[in-house]
Amino acid sequence: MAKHHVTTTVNREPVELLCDPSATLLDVLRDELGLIGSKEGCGTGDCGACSVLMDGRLVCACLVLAAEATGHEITTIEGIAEGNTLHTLQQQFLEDAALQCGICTPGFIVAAKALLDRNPDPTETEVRFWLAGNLCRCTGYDKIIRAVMNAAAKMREEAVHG
Amino acid sequence: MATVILQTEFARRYTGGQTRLTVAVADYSALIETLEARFPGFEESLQGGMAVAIDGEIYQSPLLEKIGAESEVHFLPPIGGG
Amino acid sequence: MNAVEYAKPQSIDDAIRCLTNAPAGARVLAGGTDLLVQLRAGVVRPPLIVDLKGITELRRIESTAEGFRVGAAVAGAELSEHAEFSRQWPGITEAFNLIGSTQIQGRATLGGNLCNGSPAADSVPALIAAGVRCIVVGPSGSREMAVEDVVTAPGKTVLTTGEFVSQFLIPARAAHSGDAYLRFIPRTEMDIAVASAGVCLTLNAAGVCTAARVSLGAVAPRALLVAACADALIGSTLDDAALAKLAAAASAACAPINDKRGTIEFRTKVAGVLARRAATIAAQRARGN
Amino acid sequence: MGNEQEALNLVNEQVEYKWVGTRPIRPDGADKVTGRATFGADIDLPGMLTGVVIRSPHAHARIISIDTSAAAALPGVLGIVTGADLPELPNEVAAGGEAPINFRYVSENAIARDKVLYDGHAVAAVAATSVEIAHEAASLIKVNYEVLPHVINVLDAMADDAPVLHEGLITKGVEPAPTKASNIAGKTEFAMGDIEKGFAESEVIIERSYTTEAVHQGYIEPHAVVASVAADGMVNIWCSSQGQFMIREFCAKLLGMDIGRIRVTPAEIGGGFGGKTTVYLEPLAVVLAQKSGRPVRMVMSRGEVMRATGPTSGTHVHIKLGAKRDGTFVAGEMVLKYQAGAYPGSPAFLGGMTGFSCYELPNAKATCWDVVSNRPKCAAYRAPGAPMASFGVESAIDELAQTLGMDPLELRLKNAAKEGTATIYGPKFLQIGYVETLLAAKAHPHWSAPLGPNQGRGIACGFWFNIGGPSSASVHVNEDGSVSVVTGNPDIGGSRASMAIMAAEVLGMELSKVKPLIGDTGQIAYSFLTGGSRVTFATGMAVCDAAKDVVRQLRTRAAKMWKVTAEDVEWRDGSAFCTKVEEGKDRAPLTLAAIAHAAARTGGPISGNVSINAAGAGPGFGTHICDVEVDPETGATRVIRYTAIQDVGRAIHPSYVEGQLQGGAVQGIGWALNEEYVYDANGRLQNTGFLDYRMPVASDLPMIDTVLVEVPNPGHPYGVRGVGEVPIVPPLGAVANAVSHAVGLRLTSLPISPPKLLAAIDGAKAAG
Repeated sequence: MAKHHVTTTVNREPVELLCDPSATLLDVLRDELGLIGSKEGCGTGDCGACSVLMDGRLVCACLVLAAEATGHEITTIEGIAEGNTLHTLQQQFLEDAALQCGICTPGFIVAAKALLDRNPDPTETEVRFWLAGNLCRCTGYDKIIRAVMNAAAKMREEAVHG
Repeated sequence: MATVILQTEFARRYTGGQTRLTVAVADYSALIETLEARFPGFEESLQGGMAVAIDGEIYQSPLLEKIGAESEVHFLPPIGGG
Repeated sequence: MNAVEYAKPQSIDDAIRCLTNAPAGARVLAGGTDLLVQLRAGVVRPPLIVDLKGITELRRIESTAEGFRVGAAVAGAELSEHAEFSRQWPGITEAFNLIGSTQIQGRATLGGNLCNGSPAADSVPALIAAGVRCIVVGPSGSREMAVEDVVTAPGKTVLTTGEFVSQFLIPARAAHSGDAYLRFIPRTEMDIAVASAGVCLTLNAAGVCTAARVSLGAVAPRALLVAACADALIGSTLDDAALAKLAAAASAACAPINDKRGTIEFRTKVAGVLARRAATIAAQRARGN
Repeated sequence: MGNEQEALNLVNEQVEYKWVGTRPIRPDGADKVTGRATFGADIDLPGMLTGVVIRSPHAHARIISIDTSAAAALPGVLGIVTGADLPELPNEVAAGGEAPINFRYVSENAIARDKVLYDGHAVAAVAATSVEIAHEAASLIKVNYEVLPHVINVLDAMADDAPVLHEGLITKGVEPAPTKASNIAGKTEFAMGDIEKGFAESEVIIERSYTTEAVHQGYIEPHAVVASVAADGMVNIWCSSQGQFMIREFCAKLLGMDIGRIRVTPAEIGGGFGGKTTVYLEPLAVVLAQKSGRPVRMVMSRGEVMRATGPTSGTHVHIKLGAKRDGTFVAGEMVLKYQAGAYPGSPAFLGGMTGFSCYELPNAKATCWDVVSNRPKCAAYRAPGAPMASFGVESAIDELAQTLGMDPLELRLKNAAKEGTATIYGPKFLQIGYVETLLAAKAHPHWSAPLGPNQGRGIACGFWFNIGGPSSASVHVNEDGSVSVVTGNPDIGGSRASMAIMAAEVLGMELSKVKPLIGDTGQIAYSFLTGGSRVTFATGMAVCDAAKDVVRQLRTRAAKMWKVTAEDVEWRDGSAFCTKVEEGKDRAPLTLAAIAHAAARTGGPISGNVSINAAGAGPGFGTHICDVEVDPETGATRVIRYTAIQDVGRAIHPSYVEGQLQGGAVQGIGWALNEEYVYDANGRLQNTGFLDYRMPVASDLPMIDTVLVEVPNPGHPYGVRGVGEVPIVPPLGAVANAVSHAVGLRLTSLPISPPKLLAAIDGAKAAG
């Protein structure tokens, strides 16, 4: 079948590829680009495990056609850390034991980053509703919510004291 | 003499209804030999993989576990989990 | 397996041309939150997918003399972020904020939520209550129609081949008016509405309701505009008696189904409860305006 | 975790440890927060094909024929498998994995032979060079079915005129044995004392029936496998499961292969909760790899997971509880009818064994029915069978407390099981910490906090045995003195951290120099699967033993270096100290690194390798307190406060222990309020996705407070008890009791979904 030509930016790197016009962004990230950090838990936008940022806006990669990525900036979990330095959210998830099996973790971290980029000082309720599209079956969410709140506090500190 | 206590349903099928048996044995394998001698077919009834509890401690695959003079022995289904 | 093609026209005319020349079954792509699910499930295999997000008019929110002109491919989140719009139309804004998760709100569009034809679409009762009209463009030119006239049955609309909704015309909110939208779902998020109600009303200086529109979702094959509900409010000060009458009228208008999301009895009763609660919120807002 | 949380924890045995009880960052953490961790679906091999499964659209049908010719002819299709490709296994129960297993059922559940028994039952699978081609091929496979009448619900399935799933199924455990086949696979009874006498002596009797719906484990990672066959026929499998050795054994059984010809490498596992303790795709992927000569990857869609894996039983539970006016329990009876799904094997008997076990009950009886119906074969789910029976018992106790005008916590305390209490399944409890959990609940601020309008508070308790079993561990001292700890259990919730902590504690060394690794089936000796809350207990015990052996070797090596005997060497804080003082001999302490450097000269590599069959798993008990608020006009229930208290023995890494309590509680809350399998009139599953199979989302919940009660288990070097299963037992009762108090009605049917609750509220109003 006729492949579609996609020119986009993924984690600040220029990417050019051919894909089936009906392929999703998630298919392409995982199968063509080897970015396996975005997980497929449902394929219908109900679990958030494939959360990525598209021009800074939080989306489910399973609900975006790869063809739509042309001209846009995509950020995946692989693009959250600065080289080998973990993002404050990533570090806080580790310190607060906010993961058990870890399959939902990349989606939660990408989604939480999108929140903190907009709202550096969210309430617990705001965090819970923002993350309602990310399912976790292991933790009961408690430690995840705490990790996001704690990371937000640390990031506010860093912002003040540089 | 150690006491072996069986569930009624189990006893009905394998010991002619006796739910309390007393045996003088040193370990599990001796217990099974004794019971097999008294109730032929008893050993086979455990082939499903029954576990044993000796003085409250559960053993899923017993063989030489010690049985004391005052011990209480129960047979129970094997326990799994999630 | 028949191939799928993807096109991203840059103008309304190009889009109409794409759709008119395409083999049967071509689909319009706006937010894609429904289309991609259907694609994956193999429910649809369109020969052509026409992405409308390349068309400027469909991506814009304009303030006009009459109110707002909102492109059909504007995402719910983009609408919510428009300060002046959400100040005037909190009910419509709330409705869009309820469509799925944060992830979905960043993609799901006004046009898509309407034209997908779901009786449970959250934004539709809010738009109907607010008296929103939309512009439909197509090979035979463009026409304007009320939002309540677009959907005919689950998954069915009045749109013909090559037609699509390009923009929504949202009036400026009248003085002393307010709107509100409420829906019921089993969880606090991520569910499809089991019943919903959108209310927009106007009060006079005496606090008497002079105009009202009440719309119900998920309780019939399509979102309903219920005149009897408006009648229950108009002329009243939204006292308990009027609100009870409203609830009864709302329940009476329901023609729901039993399914995995709710029973007929449940939907019928809850629609009344939601209409009453939404009217109370709308009234508070009207008093504040 | 907040200190206000830890302040509430109760530690019964004050022993100072260097690492045990601390909260270090998990060793595998960085990979998991950066997306680098490799889960089942992430494995990619050169030339890999994609396999997809063709599933039955019918609840019950005979397979007349399967025509694969058109699919086989499609370019890019390199392999097709049907039931005929697997050996037909004897219909017998064999000792396997966890409990005795009938592998014929496992085989037919993985791919149907003559009949399909549920919507989603696999009938064939195809491997092709692309996903698109595989799906097109699947659509070309023509299966000719003779649709048969079906039965979904447990009581219907037990009826005389019910359609029979298995022509040869004769009920086990009833005397005399029935002559005609039915859907009732078996009956198991447990009894103690004399219930007739007990009920005669009772002054108050509560008797009711309760129902629960089938619920899915709900792990976020769908099943995924990659299989590859070497030129010599050696099979390699990579998959996410709760046990690489289980996958190896089950595949060998189902494919008639030698276990030694299969090697299974565990991927990271994205949740299991018991649902990944059997095989589904694995044997099919192996056959497709054998036929195509290429590696094959198979990944389930969420719909496939819901239709064809898990769930746990929907149940009908009848409880009769008799007590004296002072609240003393006298007699209890339960009749449990559990859905097994399409093949026998429900956990009904485990419900019978656990239901009453929190209490001192002199006269008790449990009758447990295992019933098949046209649903997916049920799989283990966290404390299998216990939550449903517990829901009935804990509801009945709550109602008894109301009837007697007693505090529900005091009533439980009055009848609480303690050391020496006899269980319905026979043995008496050894040291347990149940009473301590009740006392902790009583002392917790939550228990006495005021409630607002439309709010209610519920309390419920739960028990699980916990198990030990076979485990292996290798502790290798590396050349530079760092240590590798290899075990055979997939890390499903942070167990790498616990293994490293225990090894470092025994060796007295820096935790950062201990690297825990999970071996494939060729790298470590047999270990029973990750389940039954056994890993930190049993595999942890193997790790401790292996580390102790390493310490023994280190002392011997140091002795050689000092030319003294091992008895002259003491091991402290990761170094050897010589206790023999001799004039002119400098015997400064030798560090682990120094001994490791010299290993070649003192006898070669230093390594402890231990395989055990761990006994002495201490039972676990939990007490949960739940507050809800109900909207009386819509029947919506919100959990507004929740506290989970549990006897955890000793928490090796308290954060992950708290996580087990919190996760289990929330799965139980979902079970109680919204989760359920919904079938239509044709027996087709209606809610195959997360949109309508409603697991709790973050905004549904409050923080889940925990109290860790540490009553050390004498059967483990550090006092560990399993903690994973218990937390899902109390929530069903705790939530139902809370809702019952909020609305003043006894809710006996789960889930307490809004339509159901509103109907109950309005029904009660109508009745006046």
